[in-house]
Amino acid sequence: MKLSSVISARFDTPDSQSIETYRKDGGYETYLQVLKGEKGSPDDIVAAIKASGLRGRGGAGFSTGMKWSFVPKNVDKPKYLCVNGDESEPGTFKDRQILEFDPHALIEGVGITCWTIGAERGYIYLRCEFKKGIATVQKAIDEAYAAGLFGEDVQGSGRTIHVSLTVGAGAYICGEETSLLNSIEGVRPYPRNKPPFPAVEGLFGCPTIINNVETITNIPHIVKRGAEWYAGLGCKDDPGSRLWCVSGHVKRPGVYEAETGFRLQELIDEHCGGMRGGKKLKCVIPGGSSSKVLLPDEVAQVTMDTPGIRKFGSSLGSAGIIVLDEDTCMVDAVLNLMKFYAHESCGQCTPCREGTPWVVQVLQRIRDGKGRLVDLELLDDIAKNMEGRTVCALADGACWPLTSILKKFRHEFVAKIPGAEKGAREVATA
Amino acid sequence: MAKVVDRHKLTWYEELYLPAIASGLKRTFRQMFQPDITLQYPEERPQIYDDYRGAPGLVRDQDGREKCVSCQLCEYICPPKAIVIVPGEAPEGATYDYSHIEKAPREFFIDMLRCIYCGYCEEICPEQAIFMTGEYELNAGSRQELVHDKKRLYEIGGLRPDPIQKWKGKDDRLDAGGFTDLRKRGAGAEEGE
Amino acid sequence: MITLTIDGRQVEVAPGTTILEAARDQLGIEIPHYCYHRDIGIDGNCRICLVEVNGNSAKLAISCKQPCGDKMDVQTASPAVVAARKGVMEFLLINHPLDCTICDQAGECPLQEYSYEYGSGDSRFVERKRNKPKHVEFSDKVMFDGERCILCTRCTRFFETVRECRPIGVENMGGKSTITLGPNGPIADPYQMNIVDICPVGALTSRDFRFKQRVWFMDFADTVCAGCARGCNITAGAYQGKLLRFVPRRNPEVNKSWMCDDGRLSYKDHNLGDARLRGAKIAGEPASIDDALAKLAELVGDGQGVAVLASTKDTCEELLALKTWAASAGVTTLWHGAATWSGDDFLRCEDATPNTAGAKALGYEPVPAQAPALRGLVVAGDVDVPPALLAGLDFLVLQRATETELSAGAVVLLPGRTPLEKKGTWVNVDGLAQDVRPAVEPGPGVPEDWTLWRDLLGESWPSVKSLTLRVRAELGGADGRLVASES
Amino acid sequence: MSDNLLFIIGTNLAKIILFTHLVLIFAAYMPWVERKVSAWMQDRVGPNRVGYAGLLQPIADALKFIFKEDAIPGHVEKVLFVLAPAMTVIPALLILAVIPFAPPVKVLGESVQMVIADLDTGILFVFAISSLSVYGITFAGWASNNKYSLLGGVRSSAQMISYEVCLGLSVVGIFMAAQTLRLTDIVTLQVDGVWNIFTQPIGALVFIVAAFAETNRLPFDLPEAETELVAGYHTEYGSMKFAMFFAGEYAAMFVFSALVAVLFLGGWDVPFMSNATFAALGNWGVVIGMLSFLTKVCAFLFFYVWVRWTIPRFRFDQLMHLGWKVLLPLALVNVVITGLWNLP
Repeated sequence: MKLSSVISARFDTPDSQSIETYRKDGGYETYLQVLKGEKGSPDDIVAAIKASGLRGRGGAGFSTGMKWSFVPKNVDKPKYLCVNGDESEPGTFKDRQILEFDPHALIEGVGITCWTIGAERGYIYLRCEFKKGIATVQKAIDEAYAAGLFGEDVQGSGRTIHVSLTVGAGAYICGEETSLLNSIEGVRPYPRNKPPFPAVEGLFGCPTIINNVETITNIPHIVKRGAEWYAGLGCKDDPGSRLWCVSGHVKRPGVYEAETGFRLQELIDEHCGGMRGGKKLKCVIPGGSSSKVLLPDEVAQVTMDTPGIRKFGSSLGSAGIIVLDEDTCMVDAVLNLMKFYAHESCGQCTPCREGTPWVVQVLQRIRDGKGRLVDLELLDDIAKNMEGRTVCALADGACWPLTSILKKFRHEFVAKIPGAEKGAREVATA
Repeated sequence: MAKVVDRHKLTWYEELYLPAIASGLKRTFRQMFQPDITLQYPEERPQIYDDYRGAPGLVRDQDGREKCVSCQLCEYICPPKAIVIVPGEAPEGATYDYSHIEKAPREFFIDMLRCIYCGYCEEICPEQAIFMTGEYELNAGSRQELVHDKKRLYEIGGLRPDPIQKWKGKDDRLDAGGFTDLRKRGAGAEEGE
Repeated sequence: MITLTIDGRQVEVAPGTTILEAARDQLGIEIPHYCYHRDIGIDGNCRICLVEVNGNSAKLAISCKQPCGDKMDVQTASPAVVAARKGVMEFLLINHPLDCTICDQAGECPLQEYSYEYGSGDSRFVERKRNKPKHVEFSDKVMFDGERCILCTRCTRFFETVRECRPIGVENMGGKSTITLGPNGPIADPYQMNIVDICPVGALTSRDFRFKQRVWFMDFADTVCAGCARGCNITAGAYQGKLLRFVPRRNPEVNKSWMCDDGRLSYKDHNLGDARLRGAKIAGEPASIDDALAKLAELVGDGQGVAVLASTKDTCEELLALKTWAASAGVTTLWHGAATWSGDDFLRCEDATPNTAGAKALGYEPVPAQAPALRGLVVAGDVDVPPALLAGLDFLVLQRATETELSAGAVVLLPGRTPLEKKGTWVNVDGLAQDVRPAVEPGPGVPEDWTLWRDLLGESWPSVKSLTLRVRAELGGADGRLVASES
Repeated sequence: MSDNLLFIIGTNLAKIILFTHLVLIFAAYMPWVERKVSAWMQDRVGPNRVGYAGLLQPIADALKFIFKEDAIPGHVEKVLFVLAPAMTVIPALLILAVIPFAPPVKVLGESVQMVIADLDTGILFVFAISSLSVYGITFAGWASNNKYSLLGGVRSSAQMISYEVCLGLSVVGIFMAAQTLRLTDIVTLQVDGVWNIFTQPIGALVFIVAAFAETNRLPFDLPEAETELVAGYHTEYGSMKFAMFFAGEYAAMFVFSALVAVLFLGGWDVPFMSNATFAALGNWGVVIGMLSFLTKVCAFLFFYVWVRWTIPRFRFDQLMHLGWKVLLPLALVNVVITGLWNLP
């Protein structure tokens, strides 16, 4: 496999964050063309984005062009764009690179998107832990304003486009699009019930588009080079070039950009230098912590694109590839994950608020050697009662790794349960 | 379905009834010479079993805490309406361990002239605070004396160690509710059961 | 209009109606719910109102928020729905302290009710329950217990949507979430005790009613608050003849589901205890009511120079009986009393008596500033007598529930009932005639007020109902609205 | 027979005092006996607190009755209420007058019958007086002005009237055989002959059953039936008035036991002794006869108690059925058979 460089093309450029180097590299040209209408009407751009096959990079993988087309026309309410930079999925750290190394690419994307969907203001929502990113983006925004790229009647286009930075307090739930809206509005960031979808009734009750940082960063490239070029990258059904975050027990963890459709095994072996310490691979969580786990034989076969990974029941998510080696205790691993979800549950819906801590309590008991065999069924049952019963997908995201690990590594759980091995073997052979 | 049992048709001999009466007389006469089985009460005392249903009493646990929280379920279930409870706030100075209990009976009356010793109060009590004791000698000079008040009920009930103590030791773990404990990972702060 | 089927029965609803409302209002199917309350809007966090829409048992919809769609097929009790409710019930109960024994909500607690229906007999939760702040004083009226709280946020939403303030809010995340006081200290809102009523569990309790009595021992009567002219509908709870609490009763035309704290705590004014006047008195000496009435008739004589001053806490029936007697006795001056307190723009009215509109409609007038000289004054009901009226009186007749300092000067004292012991009609500030029903009985020596005037008249009305019919006829409006002209 | 008035008055007074006290002592001790026997039959001990084996219990009871407040409820018919207890005791004691206790005694060379009034029509006197006792009970029930009492009284009158007939008819056979109504003569005939119980078994059976009914004893205690009527006709009674009902009942039991002894068990007869033997033994014969008579009475009194714990109470319809449809025909049959048997 080959690494690509679309988004990450300027990461190595010295002083890549400044507007001078960005414009030197051809930045903001597309934006200015769009403002002048040289790239066609908003509908044309939406059609182009649709045609490019760009999928949201935040985790759900919904078609970006499709999402944009949901914004109702002919409403007199203002419209908004929110850029979700609350990168909080465990194992995901791609947006940070963009924010820190190429903020102007993001800002240009915000400008183009705002123009396309008719929004007056684009909010870039970052978590407070991104200290460096916040500073970089703020500086870039200031530079863009100084260059006259935003404001009222931008470049004589007759359109008002603002971009502003909003910093959250760093809650995982704020990465959920509707609670992000609540967070921007200044109320407690509980996810909202859908419908109505944000595209119809979002920020301050107005039509709002929420996209991931990486998605928006892709927009200038697509508009500049055309939908066909982008659709030709990578896999046919899920085209494009993505940032892949590899973490865990590999020799060289980090962010890799590659076109979709490569084989996961190759990424691990060729580019990440294989397993750390020559250990054997135990499993991979392929798309941030909220996706289902893949076993080594699955890793060997899977191709990294939405249809390819769906064959193995998992998802690409936010492209956070967590690689675990043979020494990992899966009980500890899943407990660690569940503690995260229990801690980050917002507490709005009953099943998630009560279910996630319960799972943690049961897992802790199993880890401490005080588990019972019925606890495994209990965990499954709790997961079943949580899944699909809540406002947002946090509970679902907690259930998927739990149930998949519980299913695929059941023997490790059984081994922790005193006196249960014999009984379990009998069950297994029966 | 009801089962019909035909009445036994009496023979003429049976219909005389006299033989039956004679045999009855024989039975009762024989009985006169059986040994007496009477307990000579004031001198001899009956054996009181654990599940004997004598006068109900309120109990304290091993810490001397009154277990009754005046939920008034016994008052509700009591068939002859012998129980009257005046609920109220737990008294000041309740120990920290038990601060979850906010309620205690301000007064607790059982009218022993009404009590039918059915034991429902003991059965329904969710706190195991009221027990039917072995106390069976109740006499008094006035009706009022047989309306047992809280003081008397605790005298009757006395102390009964509580193996469960469900209210105890909750507050000292205010911050150790399992999942909250990310900082002290693996320190065994949570005991599970 | 939208047509849909709920549990196989077809209903037609207006667009925008939620499934829960359609099921409840059109079919009488009660879908369990905690966070939904019809007067504070929808939130959708408790997740127990899940229903199956169009056979989608994987992703159930929350009926409190999901609007009805055309040709929708809703199942409110399918196996998936019941399983989901059981799951939610289990989640709600695992960390609930289950201290129904000391919880004032027991007996009127939806958590108890639904756990009876959907709860499991035993618990799969062997862990230690979570601790949260307990006995937190939200104010001098409301106590909070975090462990019992199911975080339905009805209380916070009540303040946000109904009172437009935020004295309390949710603190912390996930399982540690709890309701907490805002930075401005204890709740000061004069309608705060409504959160006690809407709290579906015992997390918020009234410090006034706390631990007083179990609700299942109490007697309840649906009546009307006597605190002001709004006439908030209430359910009065009494135990052994003593009032213990007022709780608002929903009436969308008058008070929705709310009432003010002062009105709610006004039950104490009606527990008279030993202060009550039983039987009649003539010149301070106990006398039979018949003798007292005879004495009254003798005093009034031909009615010249005699005035009647009636309380506007009296029911229309009492006022009508009094008026009829006054007319037959030649008394033509009919006044009504007045009492005020501070009103507000929500429910409280300036007028602190419940039946001023009714008294006006029946021809009673306010006491004029320049009152004519009087020979005698008959005061009916609990009313402040202006001192100017007392000067130069030959006789004073008082009819009221308690003795006051005025009683010493009264020739005839007649017993009276408190508003919570009356049966009749009050007309509220908006002209709505409302039924008043007795919540407690006054005991011996206190007949119904209207019977005094009936006996003076020599009429044979058997019950207050005969008067009610006449009152309704006089006020007009079959629907109970007052149509009488505004003076 | 002496013509000495003083002698007649003296001997009669002595007999009256002797027999009345005898009966009253029996009536007083009968409850103790009944309680003791009841206790034995139920494997209990019975009264054992007052005196040795509770022998002073009757005295304690009597003291209690005497010292209790004599309450008369406000709602009763006062005159009849007060009269009723006396009306049950007096007939029972009056019947004593014609019962022979022993063979004639020799006093100061005169032969004196051991009977207060040796009437020609003794048995008729018995029936006449015993019928009166029902008035006491009926009046008590009526005067108490209480539905239980009234029911008790009504039941009692119905029961008494029904069984009075059988009682009367059952002894007709004896008169027919003996051809006399005088009780002393009936005894004398049995002393020399056979006890009537052997010659008149059917009559004896009917008489005994009727005797139970007449004394309101189980299984015929319907007038007072505790389980149904609280205490029937004496529900409202207390203290000495109740004691009089009590005494009346036991006195009646004594009297009927005595009648059974006299009519069917040979009175003072001792087996294998004839009138001549008694006469030969002189006044020792009187003592032996009297003891024999009292033994029979005691045996029958025991039988009363014995039956009480053996046969449960009849239902009222069963009572009537037994009286009218069983005992009355039996008594009539007995009369016919006796008549045929004694055809000259």
